[in-house]
Amino acid sequence: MVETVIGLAADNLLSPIILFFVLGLAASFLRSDLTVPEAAAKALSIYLLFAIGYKGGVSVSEHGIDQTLLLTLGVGVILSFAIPLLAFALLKVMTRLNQTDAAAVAGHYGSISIVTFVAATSVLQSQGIASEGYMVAVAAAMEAPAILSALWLATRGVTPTAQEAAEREGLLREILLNGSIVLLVGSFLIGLATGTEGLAEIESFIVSPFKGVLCLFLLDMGLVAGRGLRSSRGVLTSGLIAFGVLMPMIGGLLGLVAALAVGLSIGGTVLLMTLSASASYIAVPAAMRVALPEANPSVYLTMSLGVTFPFNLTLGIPLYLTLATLAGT
Amino acid sequence: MVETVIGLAADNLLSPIILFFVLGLAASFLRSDLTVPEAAAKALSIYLLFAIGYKGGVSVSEHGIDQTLLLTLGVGVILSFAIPLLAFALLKVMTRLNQTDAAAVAGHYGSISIVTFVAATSVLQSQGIASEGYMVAVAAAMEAPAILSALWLATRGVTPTAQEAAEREGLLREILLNGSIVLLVGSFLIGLATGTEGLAEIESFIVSPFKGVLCLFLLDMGLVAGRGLRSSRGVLTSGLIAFGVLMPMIGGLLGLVAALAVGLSIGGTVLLMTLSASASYIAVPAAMRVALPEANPSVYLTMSLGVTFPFNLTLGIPLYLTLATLAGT
Amino acid sequence: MVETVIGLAADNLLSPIILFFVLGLAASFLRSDLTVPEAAAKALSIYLLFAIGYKGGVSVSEHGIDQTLLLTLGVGVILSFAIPLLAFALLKVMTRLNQTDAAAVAGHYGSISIVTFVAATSVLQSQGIASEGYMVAVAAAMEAPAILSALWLATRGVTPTAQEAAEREGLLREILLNGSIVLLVGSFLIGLATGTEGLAEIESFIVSPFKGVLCLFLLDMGLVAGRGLRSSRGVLTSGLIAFGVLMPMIGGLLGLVAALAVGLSIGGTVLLMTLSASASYIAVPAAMRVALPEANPSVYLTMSLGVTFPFNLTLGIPLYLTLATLAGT
Amino acid sequence: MDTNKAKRVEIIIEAPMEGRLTDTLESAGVTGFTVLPVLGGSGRSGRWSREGQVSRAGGMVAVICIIREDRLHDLLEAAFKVVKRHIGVVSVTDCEVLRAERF
Amino acid sequence: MDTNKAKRVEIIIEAPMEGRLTDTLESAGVTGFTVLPVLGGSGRSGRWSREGQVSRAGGMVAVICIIREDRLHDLLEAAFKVVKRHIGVVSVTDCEVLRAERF
Amino acid sequence: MDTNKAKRVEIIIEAPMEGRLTDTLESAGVTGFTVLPVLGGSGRSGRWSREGQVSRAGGMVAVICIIREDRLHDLLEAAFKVVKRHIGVVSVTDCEVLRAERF
Ligand SMILES: Nc1ncnc2c1ncn2[C@@H]1O[C@H](COP(=O)(O)O)[C@@H](O)[C@H]1O
Ligand SMILES: Nc1ncnc2c1ncn2[C@@H]1O[C@H](COP(=O)(O)O)[C@@H](O)[C@H]1O
Ligand SMILES: Nc1ncnc2c1ncn2[C@@H]1O[C@H](COP(=O)(O)O)[C@@H](O)[C@H]1O
Ligand code: NA
Ligand code: NA
Ligand code: NA
Repeated sequence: MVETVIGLAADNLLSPIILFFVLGLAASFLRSDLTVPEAAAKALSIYLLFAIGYKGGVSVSEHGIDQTLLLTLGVGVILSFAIPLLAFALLKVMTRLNQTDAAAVAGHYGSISIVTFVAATSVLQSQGIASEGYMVAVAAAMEAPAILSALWLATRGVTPTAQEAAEREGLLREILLNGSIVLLVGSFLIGLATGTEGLAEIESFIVSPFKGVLCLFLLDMGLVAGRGLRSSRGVLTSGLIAFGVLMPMIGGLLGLVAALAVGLSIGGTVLLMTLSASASYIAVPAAMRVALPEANPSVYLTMSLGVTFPFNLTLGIPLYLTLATLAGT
Repeated sequence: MVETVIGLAADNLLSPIILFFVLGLAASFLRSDLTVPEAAAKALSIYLLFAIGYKGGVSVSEHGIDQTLLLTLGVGVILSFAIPLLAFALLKVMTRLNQTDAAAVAGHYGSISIVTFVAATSVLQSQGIASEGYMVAVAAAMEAPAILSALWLATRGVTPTAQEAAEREGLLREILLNGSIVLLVGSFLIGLATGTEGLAEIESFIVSPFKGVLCLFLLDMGLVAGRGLRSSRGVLTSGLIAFGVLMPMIGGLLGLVAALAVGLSIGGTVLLMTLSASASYIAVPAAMRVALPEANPSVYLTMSLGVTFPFNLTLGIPLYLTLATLAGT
Repeated sequence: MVETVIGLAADNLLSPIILFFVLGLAASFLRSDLTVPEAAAKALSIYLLFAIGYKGGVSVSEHGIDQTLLLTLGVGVILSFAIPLLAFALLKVMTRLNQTDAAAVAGHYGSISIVTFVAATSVLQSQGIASEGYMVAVAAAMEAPAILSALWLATRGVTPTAQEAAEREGLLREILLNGSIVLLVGSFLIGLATGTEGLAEIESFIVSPFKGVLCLFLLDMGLVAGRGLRSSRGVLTSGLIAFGVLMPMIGGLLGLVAALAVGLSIGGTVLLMTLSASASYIAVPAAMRVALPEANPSVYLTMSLGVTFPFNLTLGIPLYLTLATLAGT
Repeated sequence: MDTNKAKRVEIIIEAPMEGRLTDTLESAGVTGFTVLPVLGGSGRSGRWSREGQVSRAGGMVAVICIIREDRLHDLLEAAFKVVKRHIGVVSVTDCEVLRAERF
Repeated sequence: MDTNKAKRVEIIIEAPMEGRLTDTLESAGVTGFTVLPVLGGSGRSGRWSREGQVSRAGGMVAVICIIREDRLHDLLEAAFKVVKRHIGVVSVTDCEVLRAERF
Repeated sequence: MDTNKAKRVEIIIEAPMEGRLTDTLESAGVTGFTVLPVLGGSGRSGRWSREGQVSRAGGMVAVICIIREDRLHDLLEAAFKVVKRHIGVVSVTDCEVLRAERF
């Protein structure tokens, strides 16, 4: 098994996607002035959400709604709620973060990273492994619950002031309707409604150039992650780094168990493992700034984008693929 | 005939293009924070103008310059001048807008919406109906004259102050040379000059991904239209809404008569009807802010983008297609 | 030979690429408000560097590392160091620029313009002429040395103040690690590592739409060049214009000699000539603002973007191609 | 030119709080404000930049608000409620405005 | 550091009027100004935002102009002519500048 | 609301010099600043605009820095060193700040 992982990881490490992430990291470590404008980075992420959501919907429209769809959604929501509790306990053991910071970090690990999901999809694709199209919907469903767990963890035993209560008000709506969830779910539904016929019309926009756009997006993520790592060097203790590598593996295993219980295909299992293993860096950080402003953003952003994201991208996904294959046969 | 319209409209309503517009509308009604950065929206519109202009030019270079070209241009200019007068009269009857507001709104309906035009083109294409390539040039020619009609309507019987006169000075140049006209006409001429050979070189940029880009652009238009509708709820009286649905049908009929007189193909007739029926929301609003600052922008923007654009997109275009087919056979 | 140049130039002048540059120029001379947002222009340039670098790397991975690679890199660096000295001498004879301005302008001509390089590549491609893939690396190697020559030229015989010395400090690192060099070299190395297999994955992003993107980028360059020419009319003396046309031809000849000495293919010769002939307008201007703030930016930007770039684009490249073909046979 | 005394309040605040701040300002009776984008900055929480960012979390905006002197207190009270627990800088400058009737 | 008294004028104006304003300022003898982008805002004509906009119509810009006190009157006169019929806010603040010879 | 006197320094400087300026400010003990984008402007070196630009060379940024009065001198000294040979405008305004302990 170790050889399989290593073989897969080596393959993976030489894919353009990973190498462009490394280029971004390297450029920011070397303090190059290479940057992607904010508007361009946002446009790239809109493209990715649009394409991945739409393709997922089309795939469901093709294969029919699997009986496990609702089950997997439910399981995803439970994982998103539960993982932060585990992560919080682990953080309390492995690091010296205070309650608020630990809760905020924990919330990120319950939620998901859509680019990690996309990267896993593209590994599956190049291995010719099929997966359930509705995993995109599962990804969307797993974004938000973790935030509620994080808030609960942070405020247990504390009565919020009127001001804090007011600030949290409306937060749930904001979280559930944040741009990336709406775009992902909306595109999924449109894909579902328009099916292969619709896909044929826009295929040469969302299918063929997809990987190339992903390369550019990962270049940008490397730049941002590298800048974050550089400016938060002081923040990363060895305990935090260990957590950032251990936690995705634990999350991945939970995902594996859940996937087996639900009866997902091997591809679907890899994706659920990846979702469970990945940590948010778009929706959750923004929610934390509103709801837990005292939590230190450089801790959670660095953990999520600087430690766990690269781990999943390089070693994690091949590992999850190997485990899913072993478990599936 | 009603069934044909309904059938076409139903088909149309299920196209990805419309559904992404609806997604944008829905997202903004739900107050999601989904947004497209301004720079990305502008880049999308540059792409659309570039592609549609160029393809029009290539099409003319292929089919030769039709004898009706000049005639259609002339008829387009006349429609653009005339429609505002009709619209103004109708507004005076149907709504309580003051002279300035009514003139400003009327100007929008004489001019054209290039995305509505593009949407009509793509409906024609999926129905396999050919159209005259120079209709792009007609679109460009119809952008500006309506603005002059609007100014005349607004200022009849009023001597402009020195300041007002000074501000209008240069306006004509600005209108005729506004970015979207220059890009559309320029790309048209380049397409004309480089022909199919040139098209072959850039086809995979401007032809194949076109529809996908259009989806993103319509997502953005839905977001902007929804935001406009939300913040201008108070503005939309039932008279205005009725006008916003009636006027494009009247404009469409005028376009039909003009197209029959000139002898356009069925495709060309649909496009001239669409141009006459559509209302500007890029060039004319900017001109109105300079020339008629007293006119209320939330009235004309909401009418154009929030009422007439969705009407044309969903029901209008199928209706014009049915009428043109009936008239053409 | 004259006929060949004229024939090639005529062909070239009718390519969409050139015509979109002309459209941009025309639009800004007519004072149209057509603009490309800054973020979109930067995104286009990221795309071009990414694509051109990657394709160069893949080409080297295919054809093996030519024995002339190191030699050509060395020769490129020498040209970049040497051309400014020649340019400076010529400027002193042909114009009345003071030492600082002359040094700054000279530095631009030693460095390279990547879009001119890309345009030459695409001319080669449409003529079916192959070239060495590593010319991209040579382009990167030639960006920076000229800046050092320019600084030396500007400050000969002057002891820099402590402040000036402090400002130059770090400049070398900044120049060598400026965004465009890092992206170009990084993409080249990734292309080298991932080879044709990697290319197959992202081909429909970086190969097929390339020319279309280039058209948009040249539209933007036309707009910026035109704006520059308009606002610096006073700056352009006839001596400067003559220099801006003569210098690229001299640089091109130096490139020809170097290419023959090294033994490049005809395609490679054209590219080395183009690199030597072209003048920087991204990296060098930024370095000059830091290191030689007294130099007048409207002089060097107008020369580089307003005179030499259009010359190379329209007449220069066909001329270099003709010369290289004559010399190569 | 007739000008009148007023106050220019500049609030630099985290982007995810922009909506809450402007809602609060409006309910405190502030009738006008303008929001400027911010590229980057530095403070006790370190340096940051918008370049390449997708999340709103890492960014800030500057909200500028010109008001009559007698309404300053309410505005600051309202702004303070939002800014208190958050990263943000509030500064007030004396200014003169044209067309004072608008404020 | 030697500083000199000057005025900082900030004009928030609709984007389609930017060219007319800056032309007028230049013909009133203003030798320097800087234009900042504006993301959104709120006023009597309601809330607005640049996000997703293609038309210039819906946006505004902020023009900042630092000038010597004795030239303020001319500037305001010129600015007022342009702003008068249009949406826009003009505010003036006292400031000190380095390198006063430039203004 | 308790406010305290402070100074608002606004430095409009060429984009390629931004890093050097902010490094210099930080080594002069300035603990916070905010960088705003600039769209365009005009001065003795003519009009310019960021639209369509790829190079940083042609652009500027505005660096805003709010500091306690007693630290103004050091800041200006530091800023002047960087701005001196370069295009750039430095202005200082009196202001009042909330939460003065942060400055
Ligand atoms: N003294 C200051 N002057 C201007 N902006 C500041 C200042 N202090 C903080 N900021 C801005 O507020 C952000 C957060 O500040 P802080 O909470 O100190 O990290 C910084 O990144 C700056 O953008
Ligand atoms: N008091 C104010 N302070 C700052 N900006 C304002 C103020 N009033 C209006 N504005 C700006 O000017 C625009 C138009 O204002 P109005 O004409 O009142 O709708 C608003 O959307 C704001 O961007
Ligand atoms: N008086 C001023 N007020 C505001 N900004 C100015 C002023 N003078 C110069 N600037 C800005 O500084 C840039 C360079 O000025 P200059 O060195 O005079 O060409 C201009 O393009 C403006 O963006
Ligand atoms: Na997770
Ligand atoms: Na119309
Ligand atoms: Na050169």
